[in-house]
Amino acid sequence: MKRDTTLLIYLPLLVLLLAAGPLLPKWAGFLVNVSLCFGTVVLGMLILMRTGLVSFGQGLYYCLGAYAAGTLDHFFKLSDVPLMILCGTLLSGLVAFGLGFLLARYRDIFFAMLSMAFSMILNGLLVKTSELGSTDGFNVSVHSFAGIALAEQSVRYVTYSTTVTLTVLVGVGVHLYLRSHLGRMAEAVRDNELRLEYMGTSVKRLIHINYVLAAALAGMGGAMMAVTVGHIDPEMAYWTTSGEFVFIAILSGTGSTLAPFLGSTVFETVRSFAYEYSPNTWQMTLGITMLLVILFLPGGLWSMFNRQSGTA
Amino acid sequence: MLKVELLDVAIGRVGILRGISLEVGTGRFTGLVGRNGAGKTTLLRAIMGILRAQKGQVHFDDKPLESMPVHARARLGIGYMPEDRRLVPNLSVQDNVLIPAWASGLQDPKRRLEKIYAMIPEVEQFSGRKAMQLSGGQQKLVALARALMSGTQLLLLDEPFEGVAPVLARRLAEVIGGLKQEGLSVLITESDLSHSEEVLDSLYVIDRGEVSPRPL
Amino acid sequence: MAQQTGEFFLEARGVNKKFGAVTAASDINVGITQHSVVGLIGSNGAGKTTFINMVTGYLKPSSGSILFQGRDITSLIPRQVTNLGICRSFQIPQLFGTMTARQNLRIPVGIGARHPGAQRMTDAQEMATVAAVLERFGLTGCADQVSAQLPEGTRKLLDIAMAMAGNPEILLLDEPTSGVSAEEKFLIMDMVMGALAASRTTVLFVEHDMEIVERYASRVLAFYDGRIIADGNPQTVLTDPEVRRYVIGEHVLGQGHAGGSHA
Amino acid sequence: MNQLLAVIIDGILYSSWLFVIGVGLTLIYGVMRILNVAHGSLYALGAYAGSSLAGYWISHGYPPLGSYAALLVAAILVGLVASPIIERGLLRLVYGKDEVVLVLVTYSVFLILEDLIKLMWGVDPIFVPEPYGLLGSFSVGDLSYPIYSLALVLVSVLAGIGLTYILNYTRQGKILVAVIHDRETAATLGVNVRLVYFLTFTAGAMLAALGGSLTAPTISVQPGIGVEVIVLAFAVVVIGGLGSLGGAALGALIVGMVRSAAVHYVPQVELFSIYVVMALVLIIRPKGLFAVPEARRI
Repeated sequence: MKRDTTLLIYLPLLVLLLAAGPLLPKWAGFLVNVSLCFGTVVLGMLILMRTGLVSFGQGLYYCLGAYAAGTLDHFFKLSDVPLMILCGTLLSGLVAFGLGFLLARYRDIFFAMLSMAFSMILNGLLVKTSELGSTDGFNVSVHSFAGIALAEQSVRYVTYSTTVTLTVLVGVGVHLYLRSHLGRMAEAVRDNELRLEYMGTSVKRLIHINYVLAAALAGMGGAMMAVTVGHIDPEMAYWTTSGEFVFIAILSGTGSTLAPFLGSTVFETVRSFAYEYSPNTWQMTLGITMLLVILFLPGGLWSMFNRQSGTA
Repeated sequence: MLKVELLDVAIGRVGILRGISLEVGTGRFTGLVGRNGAGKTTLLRAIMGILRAQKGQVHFDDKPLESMPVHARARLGIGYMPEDRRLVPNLSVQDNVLIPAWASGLQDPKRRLEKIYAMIPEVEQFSGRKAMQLSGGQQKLVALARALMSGTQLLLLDEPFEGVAPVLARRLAEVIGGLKQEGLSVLITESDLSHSEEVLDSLYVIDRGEVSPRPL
Repeated sequence: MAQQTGEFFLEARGVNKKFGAVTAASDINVGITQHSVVGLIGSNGAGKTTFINMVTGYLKPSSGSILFQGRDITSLIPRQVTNLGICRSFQIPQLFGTMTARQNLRIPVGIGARHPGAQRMTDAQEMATVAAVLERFGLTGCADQVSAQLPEGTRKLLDIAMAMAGNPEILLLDEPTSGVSAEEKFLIMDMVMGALAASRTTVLFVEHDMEIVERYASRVLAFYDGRIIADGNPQTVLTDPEVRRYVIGEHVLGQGHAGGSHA
Repeated sequence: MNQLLAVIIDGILYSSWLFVIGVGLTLIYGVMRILNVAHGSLYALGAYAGSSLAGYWISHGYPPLGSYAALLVAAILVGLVASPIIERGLLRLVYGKDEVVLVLVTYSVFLILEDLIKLMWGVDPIFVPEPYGLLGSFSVGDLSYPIYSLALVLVSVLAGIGLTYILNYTRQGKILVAVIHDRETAATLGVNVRLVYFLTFTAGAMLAALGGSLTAPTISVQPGIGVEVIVLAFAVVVIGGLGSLGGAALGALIVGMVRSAAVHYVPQVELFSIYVVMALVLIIRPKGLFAVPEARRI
């Protein structure tokens, strides 16, 4: 058996990112923070992709998580960071638990399309709900951390370190999950459903479980994004947002739980710089990057580090 | 006509054929006999170019086929009749038979069609029906007719008698036997020799991916 | 065929299966006793795989019923049938293609260890069990190779080993030696039968190779056109004139029974 | 009564538009098994090329009726230029990869084309309404519609009938049917599948561009018009059952009518009514209305 080095990377990464937080220039800290939020959503996609499914509607849960967090602040004045993130995660997980009964029956392009339809429905609902700001969405502010009131100037570092800590925790959690029996079964679903059924296992149940996990992570990413950026809008459920998640997932590769974070950081960096230096061609830059990865690194960026095998 | 030399074929990483050598002489009927899974279909598919060979050569009329795409091989005059018929279910029988002529821009498809109908009158009888309305045996006849449309030089017939009622199988054997007068070269696979033995000029046996000649 | 009830381990009663106009099984009545090793022979499309598919719940008979230990299992799906102790292997190996042989086997071993009532295993115990199975089937050497890249014979063995890892009451093997070289065919069967000897597991296997059937089966069912046309011990069935004509074919070459038939 | 009439007429007009943008997508999917995200960009390219060409024509004082020909020529040009680059230059390299990877490839093409359009035409809206007003209008009851809006109805009917005719009654069409059913066997019959793919993609791209160029006079052409079109076309095609021509027609009709009804009766739900229909259809018929049955595995 190969030694599991991934866990050994997570701890120094946590320490490094936490320590770097106050030192990084504002834009860089923001970039890392946003990348980690995206990375968390894509980490959920990675779980789904291990079962062979790709959702073109992960924006549904990303947006739900963000709006759950935002609503807490907006309507209930409960602008507490961990509470908001927890609610976002739970709401998305709960909705996915319901929809999962339906979606677990679908595969391939039809799974992708049905998930997209659901996320577009949410997008349409939000756009038409003036109480939630319609197309413009609304601002989200943060005032406390686990009941402790926050000073104005400390908010940014608190959200940053919360994001970093949570991200590393779920990264480790998902890593352990994928190494567990249940996680291995997820991969078996992708490889051969028929065989699994012939081993006495319900493939539908397995997919359902992974679907809920993926959604909860998307909700968590959305909620973290809401507290990080301080603004949410229905665009989060639009198909292009979901498309970006698929984009990052393919860019990253599914070889490791670290891959989504690498991928989202590369994605955000390319996007920020391309947007900064050539606002009219940043999409083109992303498109070309993607094509190059698909053509020359079919296993995603992560395959550069892990040439020999695809172990989790 | 057709010469296969030391051919190795794998599907994925799984080696199916090993060092296959075989020859079909001009105007000769050659049999390839072996049970299910021995590699008969794989060999015919490799000759047609559907599967890529890892090693070895296939020559047709002394022309190497390796770098030739599938459709170009068919246009050399090779007709292929797959074991599972593979007709286009929602096209008429006549359309099915004519597709090779249309695809290769044959000069006078009507004349060739009439000739084929003369050889297999049954096909003309149900020429207006959709392929999916035919029984398995009838479909075999149509698949043979279709193979004859492009197969002006060489026919590759994969298990033509498989899964066909005995009466129809005899009829198929009769039709195939009649092709001798056309000067066609034919490679027939079968799991035993019960139907093709009379028409064969030479025989190979294939077992577990290896081929050896066998006297008749 | 006798229509006894209750005393068979596995039983098919009046089973028919139609695909549109095609009859794949017609009035199959057969009872299998526990601990027997039954060979299923017949040409392509005679209904052997259809029979296995119906027993394991992949296909539903058009009419008739299938009983296991007296219980009607006709309407169960593969997962439920498997959980009753009926496992199968496949003509085309059904593996987890991106996983190594070891990882492949770990799935059924892990599932088995989590069955209600089964003894829970630690990770180390699971790995040890997997290693033991690999050892028994001579797969240790390629245990850490990705299964899609293994040679066909090895894949076949792995496929069977995975079916057996569920410790079945009945094992159904669909052409265990097809696509396997001549040297390997007895090797595979010896390993499988050897591993099953202690538990005296009931086995049904589909096979085209009459040498295999003769050597390993205690009873042979000959299928033709969806029906069972002969049933009995190998000597009787394989010399039956109808079987020789329809199933084996008088002109078979390259098989044990072809003897001097190419005259 | 009048409102119902309006719903039906609007529904038909909208359905026609949806069919024109959906039919090319379903054609490409049916033959090549690629869900082409860049379809929306081809639509946008058609719109830009159409308004540029028609605008040029009109501003140079040529007879205004010729602007219709300009719209048509623009669509054909887009197809002729885009197809060799996208299909021959790129898609050819990725055939055989996962369906999802193919979607991502075309998604990348979409991203690239979106910016390419901005580079070529700038970000300011372009408005060439002349062809729209030129033909005057007709009235049904007391409702008045511009005659130009019938153009899309005409094109969609022609495209539908034309493709049905080609597939059922011409040699080329029957060859296409053979490729759709089983490309491998088609190749063994001498069919040059590569060429068929190229021609199919060209035709699909032209149809997308035609949808765009014909719509151009009725809207202000600006960046981002292709984005919405993509999901609408997806919805239409998925509802119908991917790759089915009749399915695309029925899908367009259902979506068009539902949206039209929503606009008139419950405008709040207009935006997402289409996706509700899409979800409902998929829930009831998991592979769309005209799904192709699949083969057995063992």
